[in-house]
Amino acid sequence: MSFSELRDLYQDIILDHGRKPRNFRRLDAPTHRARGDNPLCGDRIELFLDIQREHIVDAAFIGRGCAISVASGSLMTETLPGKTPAQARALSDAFRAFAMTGICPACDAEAMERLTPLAGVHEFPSRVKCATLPWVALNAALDGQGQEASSE
Amino acid sequence: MSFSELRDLYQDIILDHGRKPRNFRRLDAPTHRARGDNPLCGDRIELFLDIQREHIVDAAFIGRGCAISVASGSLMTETLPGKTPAQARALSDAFRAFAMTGICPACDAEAMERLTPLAGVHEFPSRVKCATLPWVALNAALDGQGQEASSE
Amino acid sequence: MDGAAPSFDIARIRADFPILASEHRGKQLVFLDSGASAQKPRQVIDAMVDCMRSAYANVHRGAYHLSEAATAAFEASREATARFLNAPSALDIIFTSNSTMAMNLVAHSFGRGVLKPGQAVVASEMEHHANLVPWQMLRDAHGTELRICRITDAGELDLGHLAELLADGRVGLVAVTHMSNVLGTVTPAAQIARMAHEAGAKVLFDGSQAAVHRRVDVQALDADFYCFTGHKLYGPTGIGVLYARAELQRAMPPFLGGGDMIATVGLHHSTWAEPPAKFEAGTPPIIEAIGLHAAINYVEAIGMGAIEAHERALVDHAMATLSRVDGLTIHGRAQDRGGVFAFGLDTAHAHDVATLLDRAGIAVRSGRHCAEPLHERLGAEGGTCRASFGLYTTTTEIDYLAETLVSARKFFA
Amino acid sequence: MDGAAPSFDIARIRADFPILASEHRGKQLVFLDSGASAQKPRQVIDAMVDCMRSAYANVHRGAYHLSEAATAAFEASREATARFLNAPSALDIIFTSNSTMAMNLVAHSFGRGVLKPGQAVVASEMEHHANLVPWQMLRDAHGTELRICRITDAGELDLGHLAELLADGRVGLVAVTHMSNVLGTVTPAAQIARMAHEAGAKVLFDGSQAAVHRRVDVQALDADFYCFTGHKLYGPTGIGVLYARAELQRAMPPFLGGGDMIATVGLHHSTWAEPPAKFEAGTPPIIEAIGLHAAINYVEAIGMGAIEAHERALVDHAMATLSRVDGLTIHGRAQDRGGVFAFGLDTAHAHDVATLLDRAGIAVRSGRHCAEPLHERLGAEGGTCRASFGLYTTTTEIDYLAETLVSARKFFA
Ligand SMILES: Cc1ncc(COP(=O)(O)O)c(C=O)c1O
Ligand SMILES: Cc1ncc(COP(=O)(O)O)c(C=O)c1O
Repeated sequence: MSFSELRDLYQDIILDHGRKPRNFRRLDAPTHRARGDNPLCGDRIELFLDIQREHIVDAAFIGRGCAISVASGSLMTETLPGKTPAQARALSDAFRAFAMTGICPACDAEAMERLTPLAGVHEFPSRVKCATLPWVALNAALDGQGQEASSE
Repeated sequence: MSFSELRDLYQDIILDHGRKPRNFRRLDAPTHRARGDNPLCGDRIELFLDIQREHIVDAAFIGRGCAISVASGSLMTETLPGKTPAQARALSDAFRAFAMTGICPACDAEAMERLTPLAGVHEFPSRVKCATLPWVALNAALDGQGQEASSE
Repeated sequence: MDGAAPSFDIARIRADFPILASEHRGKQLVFLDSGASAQKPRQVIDAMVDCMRSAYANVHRGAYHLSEAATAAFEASREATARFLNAPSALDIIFTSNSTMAMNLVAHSFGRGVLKPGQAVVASEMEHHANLVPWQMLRDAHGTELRICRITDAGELDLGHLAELLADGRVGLVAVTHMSNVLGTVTPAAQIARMAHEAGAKVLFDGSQAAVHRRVDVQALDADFYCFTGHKLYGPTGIGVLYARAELQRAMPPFLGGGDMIATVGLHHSTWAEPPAKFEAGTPPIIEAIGLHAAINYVEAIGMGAIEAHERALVDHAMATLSRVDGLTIHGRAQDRGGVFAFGLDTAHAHDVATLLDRAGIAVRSGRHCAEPLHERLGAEGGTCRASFGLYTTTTEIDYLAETLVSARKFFA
Repeated sequence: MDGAAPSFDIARIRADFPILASEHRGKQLVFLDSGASAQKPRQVIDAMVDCMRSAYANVHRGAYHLSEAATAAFEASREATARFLNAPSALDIIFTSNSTMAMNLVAHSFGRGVLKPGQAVVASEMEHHANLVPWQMLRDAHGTELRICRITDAGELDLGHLAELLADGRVGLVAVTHMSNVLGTVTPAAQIARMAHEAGAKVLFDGSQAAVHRRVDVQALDADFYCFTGHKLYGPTGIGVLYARAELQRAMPPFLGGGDMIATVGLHHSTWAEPPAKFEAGTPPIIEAIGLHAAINYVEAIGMGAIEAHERALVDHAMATLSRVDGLTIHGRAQDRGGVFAFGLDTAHAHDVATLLDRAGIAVRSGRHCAEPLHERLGAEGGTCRASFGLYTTTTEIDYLAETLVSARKFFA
């Protein structure tokens, strides 16, 4: 069995980020943080942001989850540094639309490039939540309420 | 429309007892009494017995109900005088079987004669409860708990 | 509003309902008990069959294709229901097992969870038991008061009395029917909501009957809660609908505990899912939601406006025709009324009349129609007969009912 | 006991289930999620269709032929359900909307109505949320205590711990599963009932899984309450069953208020119908009861003994076959177990495995299967995959599952 049809979803870059997520660590002194929970499948991430002078200077996460949610967290934390909170929030909204539809007219080109490997997820309705979980946590962290977020 | 098929259920004797029930009155000093209620249709009867030296000497009822339940109360109160409580109870059990099946091997001949007009009710499942309501009240009265009985 | 009669082809509609072609007791079936439960068109039956034959799986929890597709179909039914009621969002729609359950949910989650002991609930004299008994039980368990709004002799809600009941500002909920299942009365829901809201109360409408006969717009009515039941809307049994305003859902604690209504579960403590999932514990009525969706599509395709127009014509016809039957009393003379007629014959008990009608092939209900206090109010403790219409009912059937009542009256005279 | 295998013609059985012939994602469907909800045989579908096409009416309240016939069919389903569980009488059977509702009914009517604050309820570490959350809610509302019985590492109920929990005599109810929906463990119900009764407690068994796989005899088990759910027994959604011992039903106040559960209703006070009507408010799941009856007839015709034997063979085969898959952990090694296998792969998350299996046409569930505390206990907080068998499952399907798991492991390695 080759599962070649699954290569849309599990591109090599996803498998790689899923196995070896970047920025998979705690921040010592995050300015913002939030948890994201997908109660039905048990996925859980904790996101840390360091925001200095209106820009995200560092982003990292820990947690457990499937290849999709871990890769999504990895790619997201790679994309965030340098962005303002408002830009991050816009990207988050755009990404969620992207995950559901596979297209993202509103995404800026650079972010797009990093995130395209996740385009395939829209064909797997039950997996969309996996991909969006880190982004839901991002919004919660930016809201600054530090509370638990759920992608259910 | 002639409703001739309904003559099984509404024999002339039933219509007659339904319109002009016998023993349709209160007893002044009943030794036993009970109410019977069919909550879904609103039928309600109150039954009075006068039992002296182990024999029913008088039986009467009041209430409201359809032709079947009123006729059944009328015929029942005609049948009871002279019977012991045990005989009345046996008749009641027999009648209930009769109402459900249309046959009554256990009924004594004299009672049978008076009650046969109610034989047709077994073909009308939702009307069986109408016919048995007075008999349910009879059992309750004989139980002497004076409480409300329900044929639901 | 949709246009009326032109699209309303009664012969074509009747052909959609297989049971209407059947005979009972050797007579063509004349089904006048749609108010108790309506018959099902083949579109509903087919949708349920298709689901079971080729698209069935449990919802919400599967990562495989069938379950994803079933979940999408289930949630599409929620969307369709929201559109049907013009609810702001599908998230305002809670699926229950019937209307009764919907009102019990409100009585528990809103009643015990939000209302304070000492606050009052107003119901009316013409409520179905489902909109009365839960408030009695709430009173006994929680210490709320139960106030009963009178009806007029015409069978309309006594709005003057309602104003009195609301005057002290202690009423937390007005729970009244949108259409009586006995008198046919359609209540002035928007006005009732306005009165309730001005007095600081929330309002629940029991739309079990109304939603079948009229276009319902929960936003135009400004309803806080609105419920109806699938089986009366030509859909399956086993499913009901509660519309509940989003902010109320958030304020309400859950009612039933179990799967799907939780966010996290520990051995000793759990947290709840977001509404409406919070109120839907366990495997929901999946096949039934598919059937309900088909039923909504069915009535929407005909058009609620056309259905209402057809029914108005039936009501006028019935009022005229039945009024000519000697010895017949029709209960309820509300200005605004739907296709439900409770009546009594002078010479016969309701049960006996129903049995005679049954022999003529006519299905009507007799009894107190789960509205015992209303029957007391009407002086009809012994019950009434009730003929209730569906979108497949014809004036010919009503004529036949009237004729048969004339014969029945003679039979028992 | 019925005889086993001879009557069990798997090809004929599979032919009864239309959906099993279908393809999904271009592959033949291998449906291994029957534990979540089972597929429906044509006998069930046909019975529901027949009801809707030619025999439908509301029950219990009509004096006309259709309603009488529908009532008789509905009550016949109750009789069949009683026989299926070997309940002493049909009056011991309460129809609900699912198992979850059955347990919530007990939590409300028996929990709040009969148990005293300070008494305790015992559940176990391996309960489905439906048999855990209601007791947490009861505790918070009513002041009962919730005690949790441990399970052993093999996934069996720790009866020694149960004895400890019962020792102080304050336990009013032991509510445990008859078969775990994750571990497959079948619990020693008769023994649990004996222990509970000796300590003065009543016992409820969640038979949602067990009743599908084994012959259940509530009298032999000496159960006080027993529940199951229609959709897992090859029947429709929207219906569940609660067996409740007659004297308990009499002692319990009603839960939901509305039509059919009353004896008399006044504006301010009502009295209740006799059980089981007392616990069935509103229009019941009529079409679903007809479907459930057909489902019971279906499994009875095959024979619960034959079904159990078939499943034992599947379980042995699966245990042997799956044990040979490198890197696979099977959770639960109970002596007595049914056809439910939760597992994990070392190289991949359960969700990813489920997605891969789906692409191979295999439907399994991934997640925590409404048993979050159990997954903590197993050290599988991130969820497991679960393959669960029905009477139509074949050893070939299990072999294909094992092969595909080998490929999946490589895919993610
Ligand atoms: C053991 C167990 N209990 C309870 C339930 C709940 O059943 P339902 O969702 O039909 O109420 C299930 C199934 O989900 C189960 O497997
Ligand atoms: C006005 C009204 N309310 C509530 C109900 C209860 O509906 P259900 O039995 O489907 O819960 C009915 C129908 O019986 C009704 O007519």
